Amino acid sequence: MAELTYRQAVARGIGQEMERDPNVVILGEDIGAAGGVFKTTEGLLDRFGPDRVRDTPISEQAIIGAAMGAAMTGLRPIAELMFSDFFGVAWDMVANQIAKTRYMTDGQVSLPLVIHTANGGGLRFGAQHSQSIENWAMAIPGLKVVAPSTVHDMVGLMAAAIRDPDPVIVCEHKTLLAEKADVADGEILEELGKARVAREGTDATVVALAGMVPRALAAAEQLAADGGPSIEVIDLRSLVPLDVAAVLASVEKTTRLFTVEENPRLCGWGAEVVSIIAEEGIYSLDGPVVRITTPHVPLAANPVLEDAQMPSADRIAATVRATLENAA
Amino acid sequence: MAELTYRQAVARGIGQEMERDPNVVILGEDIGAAGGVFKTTEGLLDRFGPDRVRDTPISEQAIIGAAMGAAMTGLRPIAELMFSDFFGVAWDMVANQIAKTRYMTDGQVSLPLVIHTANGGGLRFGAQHSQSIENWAMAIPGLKVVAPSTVHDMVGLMAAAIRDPDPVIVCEHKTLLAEKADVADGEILEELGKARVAREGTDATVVALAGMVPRALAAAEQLAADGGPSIEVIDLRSLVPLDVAAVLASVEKTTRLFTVEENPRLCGWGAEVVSIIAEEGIYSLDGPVVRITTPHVPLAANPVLEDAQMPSADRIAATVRATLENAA
Amino acid sequence: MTTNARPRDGATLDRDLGLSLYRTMLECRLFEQRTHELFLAGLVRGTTHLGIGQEAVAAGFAGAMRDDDYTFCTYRGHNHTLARGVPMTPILLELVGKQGALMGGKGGSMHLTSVEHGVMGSYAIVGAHLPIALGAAWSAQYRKSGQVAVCFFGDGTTNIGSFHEALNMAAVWKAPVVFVCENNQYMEYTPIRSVTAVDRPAADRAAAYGLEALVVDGNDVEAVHEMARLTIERARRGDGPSLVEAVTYRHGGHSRADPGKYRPDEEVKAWLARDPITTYRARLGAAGVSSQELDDIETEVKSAVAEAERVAREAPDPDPATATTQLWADGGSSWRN
Amino acid sequence: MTTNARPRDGATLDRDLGLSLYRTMLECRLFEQRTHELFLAGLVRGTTHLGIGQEAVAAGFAGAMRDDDYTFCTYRGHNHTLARGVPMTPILLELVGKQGALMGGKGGSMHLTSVEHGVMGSYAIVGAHLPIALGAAWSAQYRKSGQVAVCFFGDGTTNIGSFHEALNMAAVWKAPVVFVCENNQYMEYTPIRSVTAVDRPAADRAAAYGLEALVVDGNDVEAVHEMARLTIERARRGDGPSLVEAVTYRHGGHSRADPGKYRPDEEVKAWLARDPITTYRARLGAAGVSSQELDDIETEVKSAVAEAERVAREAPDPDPATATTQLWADGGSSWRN
Ligand SMILES: Cc1ncc(C[n+]2csc(CCOP(=O)(O)OP(=O)(O)O)c2C)c(N)n1
Ligand SMILES: Cc1ncc(C[n+]2csc(CCOP(=O)(O)OP(=O)(O)O)c2C)c(N)n1
Ligand SMILES: [Mg+2]
Ligand SMILES: [Mg+2]
Repeated sequence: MAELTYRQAVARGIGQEMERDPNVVILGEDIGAAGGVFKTTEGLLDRFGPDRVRDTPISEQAIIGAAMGAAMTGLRPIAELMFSDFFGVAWDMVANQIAKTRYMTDGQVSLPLVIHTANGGGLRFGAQHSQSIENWAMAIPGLKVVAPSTVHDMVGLMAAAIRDPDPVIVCEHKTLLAEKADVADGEILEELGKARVAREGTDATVVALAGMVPRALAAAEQLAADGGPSIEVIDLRSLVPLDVAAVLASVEKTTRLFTVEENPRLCGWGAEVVSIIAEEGIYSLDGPVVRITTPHVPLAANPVLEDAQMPSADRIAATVRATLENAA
Repeated sequence: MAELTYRQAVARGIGQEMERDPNVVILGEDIGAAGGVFKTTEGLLDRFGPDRVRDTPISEQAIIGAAMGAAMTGLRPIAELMFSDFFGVAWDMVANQIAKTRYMTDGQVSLPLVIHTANGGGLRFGAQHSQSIENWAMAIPGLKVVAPSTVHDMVGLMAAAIRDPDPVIVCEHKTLLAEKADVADGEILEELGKARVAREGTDATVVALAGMVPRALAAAEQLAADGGPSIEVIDLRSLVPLDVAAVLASVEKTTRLFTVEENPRLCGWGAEVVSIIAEEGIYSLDGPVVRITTPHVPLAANPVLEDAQMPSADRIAATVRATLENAA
Repeated sequence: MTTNARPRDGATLDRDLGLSLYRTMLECRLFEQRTHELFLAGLVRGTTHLGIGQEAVAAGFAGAMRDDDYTFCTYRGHNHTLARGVPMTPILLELVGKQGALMGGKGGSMHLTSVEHGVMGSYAIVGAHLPIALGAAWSAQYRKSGQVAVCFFGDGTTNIGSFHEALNMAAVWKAPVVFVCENNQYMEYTPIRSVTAVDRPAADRAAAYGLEALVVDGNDVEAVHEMARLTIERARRGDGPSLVEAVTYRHGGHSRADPGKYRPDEEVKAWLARDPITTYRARLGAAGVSSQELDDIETEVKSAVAEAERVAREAPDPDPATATTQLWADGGSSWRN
Repeated sequence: MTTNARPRDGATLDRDLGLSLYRTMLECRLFEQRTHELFLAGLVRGTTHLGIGQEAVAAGFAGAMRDDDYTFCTYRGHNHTLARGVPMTPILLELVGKQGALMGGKGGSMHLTSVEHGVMGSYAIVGAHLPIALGAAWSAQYRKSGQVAVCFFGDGTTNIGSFHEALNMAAVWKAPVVFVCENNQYMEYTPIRSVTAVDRPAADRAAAYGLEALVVDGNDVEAVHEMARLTIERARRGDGPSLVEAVTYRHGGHSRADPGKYRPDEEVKAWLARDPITTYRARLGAAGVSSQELDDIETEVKSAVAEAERVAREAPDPDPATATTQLWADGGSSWRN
């Protein structure tokens, strides 16, 4: 057991796999000597040397493209994209090249690579450094997407992503970087595509991801403390593969579904989850399905405005309570 | 009245607005002398000259970035993106710069610009030249998105997009380029954000867009001919703004909802429409809501495979019929 | 023209202009120093990227621009914004997150914009604004307005794709834009030479766009001003874009509380000795400007900073309801009917 | 080294190598000519981009590569794919859309790939494969495998951002990659000179990456071969990347049924007279190779093309169920559990 921060968990997961497999290499801006802008790669250069931990120019197309070329020729590269917003400058590499090449070549080319990136708002960085883009990636066939919410999962899902034979986007939530927890010694490995029931409950299912998981849990506790409804919180952990079974099972029990998304409203992962339930679980539902999201606007830098935008524990609790009361 | 193809309708809409407003300019690859790779800008160079119709290098970031810079300083530029897949190489300009700048500057900067692009599959061009990316754009706050399905709408919505004070992505569906119809002489102008009931019906609502509209209509006719259910087909025309009222009203009448999407399954516009109805119209629904989509894979180049992937009239009809029968 | 351009015929600059360049640099310096203190004190929120040490570039160029010319800069944009005459108070209100802020709190430190002053935005994604500046220049060219766009960016930015695309298209179109690379030797924490195939990240690329290699001492405000004058005139005449490499250094770290420890002490010391403000003060003194006059300027600037801080401390928080305004030109953010 | 490199010491090439280069060019030419006819006849579906006229580049480079070296090319990739030894039949099956196709019909004309032959893909989005090729080269460097990546692209590609990023990073990393610009003078329909700030779109950019300007007559297969040998050797030795501009011309249009009418007749005529195959045939003849031997090669290649066509015509359609295979390494495309 050792206490670890979420940011250290990133390096721990990567380091674990680099020890295990000499073909695992990592490249990105300021990741080596500086240990990463978010200090999520600290110590790796010292442990593994500059051949395996490569500082790059500010050239995201080249970084991610190089990861692809390396993956198709025997390495298992990890590319760091400093902020997930920067997918914008390299989206062709991700959405058009990496995601499609295995399919287009009918399986001739495998791309065991990871892109790990700092995702999400809450640090008052403004619209170009705060986006939650997990839904951009989810919309592209050929990409797997994980977004851990706990220190343990950060290690275990990073390891799983690196071992996965397909491209995986690992979203590290900025507001969680300083979170601490004790994690086990030795190898930690989780499985992609398994959701986690973060809290059991009977009256409504709240599905959340990454930075929204602690808020959903806080909302559930708040409601419990107020004698409100009993909330089951599901931490999706992985968007692709998606643990549909876990959500269906929970909704069957609770009969009500809420999703809590940080990404702006339209076409988020919540819409996908809701649509699946509206097709496959509609007869389990006892009332409207409600998505709690950031409104469809960019995130503001100002703390008051940003706090008004991102779903908060209070807003989650109030929405769930009002919706259930309305229906009752 | 004059017979026009959909591809000519693009140039007609652009030409109409260039006549009207000297600040409307257009730039892109091969759009001038060559009249565009899809011949959607044919004649514009001759009519408006090289100052207003500019051929560019293969530099999509510069093309779209230049449109933004021009829009913020008094012009109303139209950027042509040859294939919508190429948003990948310029996504930062679209999603991070153009979409967010008005908001970030608290309204100091206006961006009256249009990006018009050939979208969609069906021409056996393979995975990197066939995508339907309207959902990429819909997911980004600050972008308006239209996707006309008829020759008339192509003129009228293009004109509306050019006059709109905000950035609009106009998706021209490749399979519709050769479609012909008579359109009125004189100015044609439609309104953004209004869906169209393309066919009235009573048993189920089928919501479609662009290249899927003719297929949905064919499916409806096929079902009618077979004595099957009566289908109302809604042509969304615009994703942002979204005509939620039209869908709600139709579902209230028919009690059943289907969406027909060309984009791959996850996080498409269909998921958004379904989620809205699952929240606001759930008590109108009489059974599962079904999305008919391309499966979550890239489009293949092979005709047999591509035809198996994209929703066909047959698949739409069969899915609607089976779903309604199952529920009954 | 590859080193220190100097005022015409070796003459010294006009006295008023010299004092105004000095004042601009001081405004930048004192504003940013206080901003940094307020950041460490928790009053300035989010992030900051200071240009302390690089003031001569902002001042020299702004001093050579017409009021209706366009500035495009980066997240490291305080200097450029102030140098175009944007008042300190709304900027500081933006940084501390209070009502009355330059962009209503929506943009924050990295996106300072004041269209009224020709500051067409600060861009936080490396390289994005080069094509955008080209577009503004193209627009000026089309409208025959005689305006010029000046686009500032860092050395690290020369390795990203949009740099290449913008430079080529600007050159082909002879767009009235001046691209100014502030080579402060570092990306965030990584020295530019370790990731760049040429020694001079901007100047050694100029020929790839048919442009002349232009290098200027970015710590010499008069040299910068002269280079600005020449390149802006060239653009205004219709002779097309320029790419200028201004060699300079940031005194502090990249952003926020970064102490910049990844840089050798000797290097930092050498550059501190070449502080653009103290050296220019000495030069002005040698040219006959009295210490009193220079001290008076400093006093005035200090009180402007203090006044901005007073307002910023007293201003109320913004109305949370404004979080959803101004996405669209109708003022709202509705995406449905 | 800025013009026609020639075999060492002015000697002529090894006879067998010469014949093999000739055969490769003919394979490309005859395959593509028939492909074009089959496209016009509606048998080849979707799109095609022919490299007729540019065969010397593909043949010259492929002839200088080790079997385990990597090729990265564009949608105009038939030549490069054939030149590495990929058999005609599975390629043609891909183009006509039948069972047994090189990529099962999933890729189509623009994405020809045969990992077995080192053909690591044809890329249809301009510029994308330059960084990817750099990555393969980096991997070879890391694995100390001695492999080299050769990356082909067009003149138009030199103006897109990824070109710039890949060249710089490759140079900094001394990656074993040879970037080969096939300057065929045109983008799709637009002449490259009208949108490019320099005369030689690749060579005039080499210095921006600390590289030598290398130009070769792309219609002279021996010159290309020698340039290939030198640059590949350099890469293999660990001396880093090269950027080669091979000056050539496509005889036909950009794609599909484009007749290429936007080009002046005189220009087309002049280039047709410099056909890389007929001129090389003449050179081989002058060097003593008999017409009979050359005719025999042609006969063999023709019958290979005919055989591929026969198989292609007779092959069945693919199974529609394969449309959803091979998205993931498990063979399937499921995104849920
Ligand atoms: C596309 C992109 N990649 C990375 C970053 C993160 N980042 C912000 S500033 C910076 C360094 C920029 O260096 P330079 O261009 O020299 O400007 P300076 O900060 O020195 O003024 C980096 C890498 C970014 N904002 N955008
Ligand atoms: C990013 C991107 N922009 C535009 C296109 C459309 N396009 C395909 S080929 C081509 C011309 C490419 O010219 P060049 O690089 O000279 O290669 P060539 O076709 O002459 O071999 C263009 C513009 C594309 N495929 N990708
Ligand atoms: Mg710098
Ligand atoms: Mg070309």
